[in-house]
Amino acid sequence: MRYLPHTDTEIMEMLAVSGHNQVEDLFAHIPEECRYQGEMELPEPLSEWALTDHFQNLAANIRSSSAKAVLLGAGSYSHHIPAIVPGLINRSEFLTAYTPYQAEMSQGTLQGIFEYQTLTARLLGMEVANASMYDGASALAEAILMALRLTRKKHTVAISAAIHPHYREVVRTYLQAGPFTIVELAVGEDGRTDFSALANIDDLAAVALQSPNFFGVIEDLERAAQTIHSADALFISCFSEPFAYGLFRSPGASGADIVCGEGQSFGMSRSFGGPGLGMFACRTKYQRSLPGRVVGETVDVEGKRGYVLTLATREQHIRREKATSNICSNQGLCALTAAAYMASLGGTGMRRIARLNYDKAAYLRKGLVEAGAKLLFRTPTFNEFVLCFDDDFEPVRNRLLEKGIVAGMELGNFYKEYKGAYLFCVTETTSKAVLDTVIKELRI
Amino acid sequence: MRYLPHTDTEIMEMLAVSGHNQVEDLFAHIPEECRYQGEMELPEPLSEWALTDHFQNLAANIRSSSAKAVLLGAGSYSHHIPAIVPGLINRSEFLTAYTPYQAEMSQGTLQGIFEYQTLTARLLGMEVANASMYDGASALAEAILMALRLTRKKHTVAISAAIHPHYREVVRTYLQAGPFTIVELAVGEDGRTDFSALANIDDLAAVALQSPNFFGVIEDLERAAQTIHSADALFISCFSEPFAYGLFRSPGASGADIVCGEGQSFGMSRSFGGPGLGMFACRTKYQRSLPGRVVGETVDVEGKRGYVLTLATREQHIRREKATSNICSNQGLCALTAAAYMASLGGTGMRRIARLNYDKAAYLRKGLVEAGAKLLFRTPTFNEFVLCFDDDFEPVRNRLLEKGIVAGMELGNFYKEYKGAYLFCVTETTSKAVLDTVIKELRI
Amino acid sequence: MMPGPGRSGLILEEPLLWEKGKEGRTAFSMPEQDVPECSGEVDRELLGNGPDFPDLSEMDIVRHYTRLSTWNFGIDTGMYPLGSCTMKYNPKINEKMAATPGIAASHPLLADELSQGALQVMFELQTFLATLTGMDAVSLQPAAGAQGEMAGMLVFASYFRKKGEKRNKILIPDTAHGTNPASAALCGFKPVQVKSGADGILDPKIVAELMDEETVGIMLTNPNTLGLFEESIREITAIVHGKGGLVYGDGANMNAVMGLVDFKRCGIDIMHLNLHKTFSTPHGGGGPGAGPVCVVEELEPFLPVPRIVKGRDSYHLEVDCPDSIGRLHAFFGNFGVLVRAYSYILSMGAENLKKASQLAVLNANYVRESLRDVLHLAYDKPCMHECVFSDKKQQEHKISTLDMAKRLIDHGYHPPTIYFPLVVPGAIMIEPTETENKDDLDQFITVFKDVAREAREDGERLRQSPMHSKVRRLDETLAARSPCLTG
Amino acid sequence: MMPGPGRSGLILEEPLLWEKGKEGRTAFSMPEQDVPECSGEVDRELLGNGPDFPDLSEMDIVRHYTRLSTWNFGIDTGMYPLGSCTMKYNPKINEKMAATPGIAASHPLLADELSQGALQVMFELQTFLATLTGMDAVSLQPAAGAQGEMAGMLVFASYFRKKGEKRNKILIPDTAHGTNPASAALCGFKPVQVKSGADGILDPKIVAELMDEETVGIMLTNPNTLGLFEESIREITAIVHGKGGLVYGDGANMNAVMGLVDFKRCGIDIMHLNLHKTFSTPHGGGGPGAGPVCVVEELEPFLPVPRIVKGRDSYHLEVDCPDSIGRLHAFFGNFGVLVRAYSYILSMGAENLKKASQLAVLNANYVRESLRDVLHLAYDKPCMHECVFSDKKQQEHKISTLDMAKRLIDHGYHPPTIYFPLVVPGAIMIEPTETENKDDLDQFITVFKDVAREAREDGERLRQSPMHSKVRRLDETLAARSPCLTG
Ligand SMILES: Cc1ncc(COP(=O)(O)O)c(C=O)c1O
Ligand SMILES: Cc1ncc(COP(=O)(O)O)c(C=O)c1O
Repeated sequence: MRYLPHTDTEIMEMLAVSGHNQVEDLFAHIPEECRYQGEMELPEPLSEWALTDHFQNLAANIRSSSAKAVLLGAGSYSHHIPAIVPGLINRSEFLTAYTPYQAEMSQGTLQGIFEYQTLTARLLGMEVANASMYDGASALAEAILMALRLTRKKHTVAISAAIHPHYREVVRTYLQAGPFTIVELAVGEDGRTDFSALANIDDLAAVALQSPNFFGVIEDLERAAQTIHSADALFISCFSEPFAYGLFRSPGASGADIVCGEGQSFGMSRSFGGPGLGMFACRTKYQRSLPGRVVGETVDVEGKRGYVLTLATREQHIRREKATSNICSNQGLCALTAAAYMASLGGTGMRRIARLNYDKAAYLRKGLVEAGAKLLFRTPTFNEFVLCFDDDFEPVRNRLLEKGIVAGMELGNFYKEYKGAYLFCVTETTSKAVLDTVIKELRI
Repeated sequence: MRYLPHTDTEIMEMLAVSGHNQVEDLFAHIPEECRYQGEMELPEPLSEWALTDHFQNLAANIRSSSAKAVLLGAGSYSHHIPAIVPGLINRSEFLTAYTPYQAEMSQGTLQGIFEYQTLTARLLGMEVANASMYDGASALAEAILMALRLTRKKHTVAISAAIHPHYREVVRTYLQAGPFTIVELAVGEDGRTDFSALANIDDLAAVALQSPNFFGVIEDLERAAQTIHSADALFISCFSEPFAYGLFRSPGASGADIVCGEGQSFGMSRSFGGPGLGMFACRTKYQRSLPGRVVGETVDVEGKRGYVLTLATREQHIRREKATSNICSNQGLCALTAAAYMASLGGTGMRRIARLNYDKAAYLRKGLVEAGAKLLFRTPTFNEFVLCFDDDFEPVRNRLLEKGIVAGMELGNFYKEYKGAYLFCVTETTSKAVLDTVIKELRI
Repeated sequence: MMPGPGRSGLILEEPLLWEKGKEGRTAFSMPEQDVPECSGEVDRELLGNGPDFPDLSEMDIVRHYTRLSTWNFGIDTGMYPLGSCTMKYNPKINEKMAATPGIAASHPLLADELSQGALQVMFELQTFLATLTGMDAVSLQPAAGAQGEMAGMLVFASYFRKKGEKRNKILIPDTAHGTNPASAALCGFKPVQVKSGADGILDPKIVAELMDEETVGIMLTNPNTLGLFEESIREITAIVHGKGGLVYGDGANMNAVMGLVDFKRCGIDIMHLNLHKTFSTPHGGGGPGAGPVCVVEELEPFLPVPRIVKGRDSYHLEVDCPDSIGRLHAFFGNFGVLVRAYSYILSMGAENLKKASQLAVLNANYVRESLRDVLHLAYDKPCMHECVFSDKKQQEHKISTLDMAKRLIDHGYHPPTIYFPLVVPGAIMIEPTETENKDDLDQFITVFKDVAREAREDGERLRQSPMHSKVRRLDETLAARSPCLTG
Repeated sequence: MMPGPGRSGLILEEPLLWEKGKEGRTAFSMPEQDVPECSGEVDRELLGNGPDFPDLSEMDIVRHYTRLSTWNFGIDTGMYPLGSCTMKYNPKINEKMAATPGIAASHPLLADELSQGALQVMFELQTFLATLTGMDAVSLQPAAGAQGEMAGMLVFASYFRKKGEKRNKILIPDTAHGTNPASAALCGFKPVQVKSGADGILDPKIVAELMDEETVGIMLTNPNTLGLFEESIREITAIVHGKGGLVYGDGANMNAVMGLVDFKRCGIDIMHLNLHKTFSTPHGGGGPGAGPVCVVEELEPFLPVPRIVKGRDSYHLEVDCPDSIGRLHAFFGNFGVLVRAYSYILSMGAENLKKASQLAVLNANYVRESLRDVLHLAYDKPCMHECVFSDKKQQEHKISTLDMAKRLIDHGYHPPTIYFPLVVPGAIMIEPTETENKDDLDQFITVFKDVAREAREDGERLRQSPMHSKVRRLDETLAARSPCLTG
């Protein structure tokens, strides 16, 4: 086997050094009752070529990915990825390294992550960011846990029902073992979070919103910040589509205390939902409560600038059960990817692509409304929007599917009250021709 | 444009340094009558994404490449390429370097090419090899020119008609301007070169054979060496399928003086015929007459082993019109690829794959013969073989084409005398299932 | 000449991204604006200025990351014997498979019938992992080992909640990885430390003393972080089960025992695997990884949703699992990592996986035997996939584990894991993995012996090391005292 | 601290392939033996032992080439201002396009109707190159510039043969690249050297003196290898044409004049382009390249076969061209390189290509002006894409061009082309190309000034350089005197 270098002679030579006769002897101390019985039943090994054939068949069996266009986001977005980004980040020095424990031979990863933290903080309008969490959902859960740590004796958090339903589920999973109460804030008629329930909560630690929210709607973060801060709670703002901040004001600039979300849009393919990237940022004053790894700048013995993993005392390998989080391996390479992606865009490119996303979504939205669809919410959106239809939309959707276009997703599974409404997403990757096809099909 | 970094401000600053006001001024000295008239008529620039779509369409318009199997070699072979080979050789330090003129910052390329030369020499049974020629055809032409230089006053070369027809054409192109005579040796009934015409040639400088030859037939190189050497000529042995030497005796071991051919089989995709690799090797005594670049071992000022381009006095940049060849850029990266490929195979792998190629070709050959086809030649072959059919084979071939199988190539365009005969090729990449389909189709 | 492959050579300096760039440059290929512009219509109140990112050209970006990469060291560069991390070769074909266009482009939220290929990968991988561990059911959702542990702890909690039992302590050996107590604490349990025995493994007697009806059970690592097999595992699990408890197995060290140990037979109830260790997916300088959990039948109802179910001739997702701990990830976990592990298992097959474990153990024992003269062996007994030394012998020369580790860098090796596990002061934990060949191990051994010689003869050189790397020893205290986390 | 980006860092030593390995290892994934073995039946007389290659594991191969790569320097590493070589950024998207499975897998010998996409690429690229140069017809077959030159010389020979004229001399300027005289000689012509004028360009008077009816014409480079535009090109070509001769243009320096100069209007009859220079295909440490030839209508019949012809709605290959010089390549030349150039032209479009030339010339003039105080300018006039200095000023300090070049390595730059063209003793030929930005040029200028300062103040340091690279200055004389070409 090409991954196993030992020749039989070498095996014998090596066994001799530890005084063994056969490889099995090395396992002699494993109690008989613990041993694996017989041989494992796994498929026969495939050569590189048979494996490639197998994957071609698997891929052919993922019909959605051979589609011309998938007009659906809902936390997983299709954006153009410049050829240079995966090419550079997959250089083996990045790809096959471990977590940069030995800073002197990991300066590439470390500077790269320091840059990621900086660009992330700039994007989100915050002061510091960590080196990544698993995904947007767990980042939100960790943000809430962090807020609960910061506010000590308070045990209630309010989360907007307009946050991605899966993120809310993950929050529930993470918080289920603790003495916490989760209150859900309803969605208003405008598709924004309704804060009226806040007044009735006593020990409110934090309020979490998403903007753009699950419906693509831009929350009024500045007003939210006032409301939340005057309720003496921390304001957590999350997101699933960071491209929005190329056009809309960042959560940090709007007054959020902790900002977190999903960074898949920045250079990662959808890949059936992972790996993506949990982005996480906060104010400097909270930095010692951050979960996860962080990279900091320092100097070497000669005074030369360099980077190290730092603030380790927050972490599980030092503080063990008192750590700010149990996270160890994170999404390092995805963070590096996101940094390279953000740098490839630049400020100018980021603004342009964000606008193009807006324009394309607006084009479809207007076209469908003219063709008879109704907007569920009239509030500004980014990328995504929700439509209702007088007639059943499924036949139209099926006809489009036959043309290789996945047009939106019905919301009934997520929100009973919006049954029959469809969530659409358009990014810069969808051509006008596809959008026109969708509009035309609705008119038929 | 993302490849052009200059901002307008920078352009103005830079112009100021040379005292110009606008970029156009830098071209003021170009006579008006030499100037390009108007703007160039080229397509509008495509984004990465539009370009990718365009290439998808182009590829879809190459029907042969979506075929399940192309049972044709004729100088361009389908072999498995391990994922590691292109991955490593396309590392930008190799890919984006120039010819290694500055040895101290090119040791990667230089050691890699030194290794290529060594493995090539070992494969071909020769003592030295150069750093590559353009392809098998021009390598053969250069080999003949080299032989003519070595034998000085002789002006006739004999080349076997069983050499790849295109190679022979290239030889004619290269030799057309010189005072040379090319005699073609006929193909015998056994598919091997017939040497009987040699006796009548006066100033015979060299004889060139190919083995396996265009028909896949293994020439009897040892006997050829005797015949040629006793005619006092140099023996040039060429090839288009080097995998043969994993099974058959190498040309060097059989007595050839110069060995050359095409190395595309070693890790290069067919890519519509190029880039491939001209491999070129000879005896040490001829090394100062080699065409092309060579890398040699030396030491640095501290005595450390290192590699440099050497024997430059043979080359055009020193000897100009007296050079052993005009070649300058060669197929460096392809040579590196071939070395990585040969090393990935190892001696053991090379033997196994060669045998598998033999076995698979033999399976199809036998199957088709049993189904009624006739062997044109009964001599041992490697990989390729020629069949004749009682009935017209075209209908069968067309039916197979519809099933995505390209079954052989009719020889009439190349050899009038073999009209209606078909050249087939089978390598390790063709599955038994495909071979069985072909056999079955002939039986229908 | 140094006996290791480490040398000095030319590398290039590179500033921070925002120290480069000029406004107006770009490295992004702008798609066509084929629809009318209307972003101008947006409510000004909501608009921002866009982020303050530097504008760079494509060449700028390419050089930036190319240069940064040369300051790094990966498995492809050289030996990386980081104990507990299983830094084995990461096959390139797996990267290629994960990049298969149809796989990479798949959206996670479409109807099951549009995603059969992706569901098949996950279903089959679950089956493979069940076979490999001996366990009954698998969830692939945890994004890393620590999240797998969390899943396990939540399963513990749900199990006892369902049984109506109030237990809040959990036994965790002193050799455990830091994530274990952290995960337990996150799920509301109070870790109780179990001292490992004099021979480095757990003593069932001590477990028996600590295990009671307020304790949910035990969370142990087997083979443990000293590289030793918990030989009394069956007694221990019996004790825990006897008190109504459950046993969590940290399977990060599975690379030692594939096809050799059956974890269910050992009495493990739930365990996680680190696919980025045992199953050769690259670690990416910190992740992404994947930490699937494998359970016995009784615990299957508690696994995270969605579950992948195989019907007659198709796969579908099941979310209606009332006992489930819920969802751990927005979608299905790090699917791309799962694909690589699946590809690896298919490439290896049962026999080669078993052989991989055998050779991993052979390599570790070979290193252990070869270095025992120059380094103090923490526990003098045959090891599994890794061996743990300490700097005890070097202390008299005032040389620490850190000094030796840094010196190895100059020789061209990534240092072993150091100062872990905590029970061995000055620990040096070497896990060579099976993909290192004997010649390379021999060279590593020679180098380590030379470092030990230097420790005796030329200590200052070690304290000054590394000298070849782009930066010398970095001031970690400064970094932590006045954190500078963004530029 | 050195002003350039060059530093010392950790790199790893690596032996020759056959100094590693053990028989029985493999890095190749063996396909299934799904047919009976019968290779045993082969005539023993013909069999060999197979080559003496080392057997290595996949990890061995990966580390080998990874390490070797770190001893190399590419454009992606840093500035590579090698004059006459146009080392500009090689866009990654072009690599991706060339690797499109359907493109990479295409067999060159199938019926035209099975290969339309490939023929379309070639046909369109021919059209683009004709547009770019102003010429009428193009053959893409030459595998590099030198083979393009050869094609041109054979066209010359065929042209005069057809006209029944016996001419055997050819005028070649003293500034010509070595391939020019070599190609001419290969095709049976005797090169006659034309001295360039005091201002670095050709004097029509001298051409007029040398041109006669025994001379086939002239072979010149424009812009020439001094980076100067041959301003009298129209007079020169008129003189040559007046004597019945032809004009060959070496278009290796086309990067200076895209969309700015029309070569047909200049009077060029045939020219080659180096796609691996002007059209950004990577040079691969020596190739592959592509050297298409472009001709005026009158010479089209002589172009190599096959020709690609566009029919009403399909492309086909034409081999029946009685006047053709024949075939130069087994198939169509370096098709994969053509694809990259095609992809580059499509990405750029007319306006950006012209702008690229303008910026390339701007960059060269900027460097020229910025360094003229410290380096002797060979010819003091505005340059095109490159500027040529010499070591005249440094000679008094006994510092040579070679010393300065080697010192640049330590600073992290690939040296310029040195000692070429031959007419400038100690030439230093700098071609920055348009993809270098001003900041990077400024740093390079600062560094070169610093090297010039060192030449005055600290010459020994320069003679000892490079010091950062893995090997120091290599003994080229030894290599040539006792050649060791295989190991
Ligand atoms: C024994 C052990 N348990 C758990 C973990 C945690 O795994 P992860 O880093 O994937 O969260 C690790 C890895 O660091 C480990 O070595
Ligand atoms: C001016 C000039 N002409 C011709 C050539 C030869 O081109 P190639 O190396 O592609 O054969 C070169 C490149 O070295 C050159 O610079």
